[in-house]
Amino acid sequence: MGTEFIKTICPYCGTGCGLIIKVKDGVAVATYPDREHPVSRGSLCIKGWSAHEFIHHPDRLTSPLLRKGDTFQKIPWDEAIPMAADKLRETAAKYGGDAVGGLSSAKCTNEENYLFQKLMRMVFKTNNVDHCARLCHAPTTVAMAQTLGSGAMTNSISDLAGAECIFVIGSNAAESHPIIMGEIYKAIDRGATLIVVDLRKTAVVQNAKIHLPINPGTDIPLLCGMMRHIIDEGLYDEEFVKARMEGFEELNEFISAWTVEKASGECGIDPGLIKLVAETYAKAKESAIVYCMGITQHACGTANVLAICDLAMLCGHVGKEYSGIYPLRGQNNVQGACDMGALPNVYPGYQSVSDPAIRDKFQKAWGGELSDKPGLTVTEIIGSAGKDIRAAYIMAENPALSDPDTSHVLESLKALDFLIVHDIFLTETARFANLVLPGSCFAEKSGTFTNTERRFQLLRKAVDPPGNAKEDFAILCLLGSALGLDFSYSHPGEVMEEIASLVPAYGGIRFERLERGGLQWPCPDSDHPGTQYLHKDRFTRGRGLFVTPEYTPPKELPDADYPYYLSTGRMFAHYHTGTMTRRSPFLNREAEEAYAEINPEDAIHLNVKDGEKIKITTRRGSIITTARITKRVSRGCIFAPFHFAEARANMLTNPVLDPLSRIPEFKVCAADVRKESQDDER
Amino acid sequence: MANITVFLCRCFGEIDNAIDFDLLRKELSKDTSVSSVSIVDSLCLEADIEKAASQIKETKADRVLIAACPTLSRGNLPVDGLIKEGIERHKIDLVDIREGCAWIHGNDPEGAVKKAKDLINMGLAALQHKEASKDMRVSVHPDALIIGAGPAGLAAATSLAKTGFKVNILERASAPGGMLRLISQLYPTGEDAADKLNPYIDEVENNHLITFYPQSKISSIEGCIGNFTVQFSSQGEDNSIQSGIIIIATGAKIFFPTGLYRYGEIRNVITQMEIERQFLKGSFDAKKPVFIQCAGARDKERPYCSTICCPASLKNAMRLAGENPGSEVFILHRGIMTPGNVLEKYYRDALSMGIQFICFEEEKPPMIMGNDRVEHVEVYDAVNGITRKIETDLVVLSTPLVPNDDSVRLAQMLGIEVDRYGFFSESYPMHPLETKMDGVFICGSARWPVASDQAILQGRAAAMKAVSYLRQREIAASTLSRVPGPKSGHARVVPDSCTGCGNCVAACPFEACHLEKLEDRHISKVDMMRCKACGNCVSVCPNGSMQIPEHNYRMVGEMIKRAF
Amino acid sequence: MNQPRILIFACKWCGLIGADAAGKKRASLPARFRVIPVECAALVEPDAILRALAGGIDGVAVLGCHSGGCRYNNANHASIKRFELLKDLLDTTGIGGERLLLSFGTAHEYHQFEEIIENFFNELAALPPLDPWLSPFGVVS
Amino acid sequence: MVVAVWSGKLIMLEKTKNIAKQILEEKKANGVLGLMKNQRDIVQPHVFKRLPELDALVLEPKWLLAKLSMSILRSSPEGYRLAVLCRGCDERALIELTKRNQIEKENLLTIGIACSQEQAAICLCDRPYPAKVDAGEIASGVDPFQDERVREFLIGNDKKRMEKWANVLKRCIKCYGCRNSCPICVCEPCKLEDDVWVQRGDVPAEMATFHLIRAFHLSDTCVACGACQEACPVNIPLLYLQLSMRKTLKEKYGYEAGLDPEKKSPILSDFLKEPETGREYPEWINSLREKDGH
Repeated sequence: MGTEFIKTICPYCGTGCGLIIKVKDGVAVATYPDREHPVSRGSLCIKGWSAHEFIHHPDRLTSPLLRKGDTFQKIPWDEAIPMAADKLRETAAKYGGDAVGGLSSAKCTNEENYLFQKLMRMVFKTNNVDHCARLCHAPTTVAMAQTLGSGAMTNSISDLAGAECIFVIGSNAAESHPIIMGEIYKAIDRGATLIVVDLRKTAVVQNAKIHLPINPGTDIPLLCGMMRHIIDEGLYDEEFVKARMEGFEELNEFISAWTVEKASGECGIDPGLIKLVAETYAKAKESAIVYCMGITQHACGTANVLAICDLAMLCGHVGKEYSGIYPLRGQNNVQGACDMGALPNVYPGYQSVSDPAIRDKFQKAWGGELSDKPGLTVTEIIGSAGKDIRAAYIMAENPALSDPDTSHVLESLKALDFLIVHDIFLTETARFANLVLPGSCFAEKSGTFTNTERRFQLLRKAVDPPGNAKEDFAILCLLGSALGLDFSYSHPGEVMEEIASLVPAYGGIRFERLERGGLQWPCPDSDHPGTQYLHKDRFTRGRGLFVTPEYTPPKELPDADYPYYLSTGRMFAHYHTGTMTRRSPFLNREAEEAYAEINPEDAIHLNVKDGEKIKITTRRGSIITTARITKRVSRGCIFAPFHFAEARANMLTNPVLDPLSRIPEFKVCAADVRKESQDDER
Repeated sequence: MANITVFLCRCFGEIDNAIDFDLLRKELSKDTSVSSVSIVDSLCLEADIEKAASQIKETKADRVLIAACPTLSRGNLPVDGLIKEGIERHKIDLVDIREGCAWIHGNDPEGAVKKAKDLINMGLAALQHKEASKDMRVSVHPDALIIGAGPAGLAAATSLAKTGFKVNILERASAPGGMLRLISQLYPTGEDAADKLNPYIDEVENNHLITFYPQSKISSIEGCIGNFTVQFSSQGEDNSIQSGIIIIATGAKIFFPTGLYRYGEIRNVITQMEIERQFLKGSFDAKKPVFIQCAGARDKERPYCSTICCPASLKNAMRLAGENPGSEVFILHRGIMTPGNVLEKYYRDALSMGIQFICFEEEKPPMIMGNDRVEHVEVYDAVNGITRKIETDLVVLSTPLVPNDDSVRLAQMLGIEVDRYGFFSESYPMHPLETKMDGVFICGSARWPVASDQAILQGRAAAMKAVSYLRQREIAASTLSRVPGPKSGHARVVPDSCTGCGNCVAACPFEACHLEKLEDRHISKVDMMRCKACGNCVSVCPNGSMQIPEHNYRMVGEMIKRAF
Repeated sequence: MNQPRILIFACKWCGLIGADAAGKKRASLPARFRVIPVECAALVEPDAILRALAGGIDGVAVLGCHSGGCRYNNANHASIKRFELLKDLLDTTGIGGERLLLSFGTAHEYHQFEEIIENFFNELAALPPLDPWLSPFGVVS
Repeated sequence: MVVAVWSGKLIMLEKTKNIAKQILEEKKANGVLGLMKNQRDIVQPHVFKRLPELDALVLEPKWLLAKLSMSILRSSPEGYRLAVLCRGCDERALIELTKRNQIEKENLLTIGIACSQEQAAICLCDRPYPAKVDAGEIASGVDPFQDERVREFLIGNDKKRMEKWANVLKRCIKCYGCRNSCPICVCEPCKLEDDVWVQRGDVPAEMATFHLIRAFHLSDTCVACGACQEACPVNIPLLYLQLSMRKTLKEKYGYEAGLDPEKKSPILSDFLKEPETGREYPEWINSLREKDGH
């Protein structure tokens, strides 16, 4: 009897829960939670429980596909790899290496990301490599690197359970990071106070002691108002600030303009409540700030994160257990993809490409010339497709659904000379590809993922890729070799050794050490047990830096033509562009079709009943979706999950970018809503 | 989208006095599933029904909802009328807004309209989700099978044969007659048992429609009403017969009270059956007989009254007194049971013959005194409060009838029930002689101790009930209803989702569910001929695999959602 | 004043006749109850009762026939034990087993329908409202 | 003291291994399902088929194998026999599955292991041992109703309890982990997936339906293993929902799930016939009979 149980890591969010896949005769038939896993401890969310469902889906790509007109034709690997190599090389020869763009993937392992960026940087001498972190936590990386010196969650997930006050801002953890939410509940059971800042009355809000439904995009006024009150009342940690911080004077001066009353006027929260929240946060022995896309996906995303860092450092709630700053990473390996340098400005380990000493180190190690010019970001690569970018290699990303202003994205993809998409399904993006390479999903490969608490975890191969599909690692090795690199790795473990040799913070990471529970970086040497929380005695950058968060209101606010405020996000059963979850019957059953949430009063005004079709229009485009009438959203707000290809919420979103991190403003735009049948009558 | 026509019946003002029909109509018209709403004066009138029917045809409505008075007060007139006009039953539904709304909420007009609207809404939901059960038909094998050839069985057999049906009788003994063969005379007439029995035996022997199988033993019974197959052996030979119905007339047996009143220990303590045997041989010599009633009956173990023992004692006491002049006959009893004018007179006759009755209490039973023979009986006279010592030369114990040893086995084979003592039981007081299995009837002492005249009566009655089925060529499952009118439906299993847990099998009060083994699992099957659509299986099914289409969970769920 | 709402599952052969008879008597009852006729009390799924409570209905009554009076071979009494456990569960969670009323009677005892419903209304009015169990931000349909 | 506990555990493990060995040697079963600790220290369920494999057998942590046994037996060829290492709760779950025709009892062998006193205390288990104990010392049962936290949820006035429960249930993230991990839940599809009973696409799951329907469906099958509670990511004390129903069944009908393979659940039978004819109606039944003065 061929029944096996393989322990591995969940392919969905950044929590990185432990799964056990039951494999029967080479087929993944069930998923169970891993009782020994340090994060999930025998629990899973609905997505984790259903992780095996899409693995053997008939839609899986089983052979390389070559575009012939409007259709695809199956070709063998020994044609596909040389063709990919030739086309990319041709482009580089014709237009220069910077005409090639590469999108790496937060869904792929650390080793694959490392190889991908090495390939782009070595073969084409370009830094045009980025991935979807740009669309989620780019501001975090930028802002936290600036203030603390390290763009990652400061503490561990389990620390949350010990916090006395948990301040959740712009995160619907109950749906997006359910297992982390479990830790927050543990804290509540121990008497902690949960404060939630969210427009929607999410499941997190329902369990909160204090709810602050601020006006869209007014996080900075709220946070500044809090800081002002904390400083005024002398509630800040003076000793901490003196001993470990710099830039307090500048901050104090900046903050002095933000009286609580002014803040209240901006964010629409009662001044008394702002004061109460400020006091609760500051006075608690250990306070944690949890934030997510509600903070980052704004045109002022970086400033938002800066404000959060300032608040935490002001009160000394960093660098100790049970407190800290918790950016919840959205993808299973978005932390890892950033760590591995799949970013246009840094090499693995956040080592700047423009630093000559560092570049020299990598040139020596990799044996070739490297570019010192920071590359283009995701949105820029897509934006300049057909212009500066002539060919692109997209590995396991789906910008056609995930990037803002989708109609523009689609045109850009069409404009490319040659597009290689490497994925497990024929995604909306892959449909535009010239060459499609069939990759492997999480259960079909080995490697490491790094979860949101910086934990390197071992991914174990449970089943073989379907048909002629190959492990992503193997594809990258083949392509790398075809492009003239020495990619003769026999196992991802060898890649990890190379990484460890180049990045001091990962120096002690080895596959053998990850078998039980993984390791949290920094882990500089082979005896180091990993780091539970950062910035213990000193910040990564030395002293912590207060940076003033400049407030800019959302770029597009409701007006007479577009009277509604539209926000996008996730729902509990689906994940991102739905390529996996919508092919999992159990998950898809929960929400089979696209929908948008509308307040009952708005629904009466629009004469829409639950389940009826509505049309949402913004300056970028319009979608038809199903109305779900709920008090979860307040009047004048529309919430649309972005998982659904048939009603792409990102057709509507505003591509305006944050100047520092280049993240688009997904969370706020102005929209108009109509009942669909009305349009028909016109 | 459904296309439903709604009729609101005014009942000549009885309903729309309390409920604002215009408002109601306006509200209902908003519902996209409703194609038209009509207000009629009274759907009791044939003219209105005809008008309604033609309107339904005109609007091509596929479903009809009638909001009027409750079904029972109207005698289903409109529904029957519409069915006659060619509209299917399950496409019509009724909502009661008279008794259930207009008449009880007269002082709350707003609430009444709201309630009427909600009730109609629920009705609409029901109509949209209701499905129709399948029906099945079984062709009827026209032979009857009777188990037991006592008076009840013989009466049933001859009655059936007289109506022209072929009858098979299975009898455990070698000859027909049952317990009647062991008895000399019958109370209260005093006629010879043989005289009563012989015409029946003649009939069995001579009527070519009746086949008698002596020394029979049943090994299995399968099938359902209309077509039972019975495997049995008769005189050592295996055999199998088919029949449309089965009548159980297996009778009962006499309880032998070993150990009680020193029965079996000393001579001259005998039972009624032994005295009957003596009478069959001739006369009986006893000068001072004492009868003791309720020996082994109406006690903790058998708390029932066997009904035949008191009259039997009276009969034998009077016979002894008559045959032995000068004798002193005592009957010790715990209350003489002689209901009805005939038996009460019988008791008074005994009194006038000088038979003495002494009432004793259960706690203080009579004592049998004597060494190897009974010499006297000591009894506490509960009426006079004294202990009496009665000289005697014979003690006769009146013992009850008890069920046959194999009645439980037979009941299991047939899927019918026995009561707590082991007698076959009827399923419902309103259906005498019928068991919970259609086509299986019980009569005579198999059902409950009765005298031969009663047994014969029941045998004939059972035969007549059986005839009503046997004369049909086919039986439709839907007609096998226990309620007025046809069945409400049949339970239906969704085989793909059934887990085979067996809850329905355990819960079904009619043994209609059974498990069937598939390759890797079990699933439940419903026997439509047995199912009565009570819905017990639906309630215990863990995942809704068992449904009654006419009352499925979608319909109920939707009705609940729309209730307020 | 708490205005409870009641859902009644009435067996067609007894409970429903009682309800009809109350109407014939022109009893005056609050309009906040709805009747769903069922063939037998056994057909009432416990889940349906929970469904009703989840939808904001304050109490559910199940009316069936007397012992021995069931048209379906005592199927009505099969429901007793199920509801006994359901009451336990409702009690455990503080919803209150009182919200479930089970009553067996015959068609002739219609005079009691009124009394039962009125008492049930009063009993429910005294219970704390179910609000904490109804999701305040759920989908409104 | 610690040494004593350890050696006790070692003896128990050795004993278990010997039994498993014997079963394999004598070919009483085709495989033994238990927990295996591999060279990398990872524990996972495993079907032991060869003797050398048994070295890696371990007994901890508590890991219910009942449902796994069922799926293994189902997909095995005719005549395949499986021996299962089971604790008390696991054995009871296996019995319940057998009663519900999910496992054929001829194909199943159990090796019963008694739980430690500590484990019993963690699980609030009133019967921390299987009916057939092959290894381990029998620990005494824990009365869950004496536990502080249980009392918080089960005792006190209705209003407080209602809020208390609502407060934990509204945390539900609808992972279905309680159902998935339950050793008895085998229905496919499950009622919780049907939007007639539970609204789809929203969290928290509808409290009065999702949780109470789930709890009620297990009223007579729950073996109080606590797997639902252990799998719950948001710490809902799901086991407590079952306690009073289990108590009622035990006290009024003498029934405990998973004890007697032959005994059918009382809720399937007519009230008038169980436990004995003529039982009085429960007081709470508002029966018209008693009021009949007319």
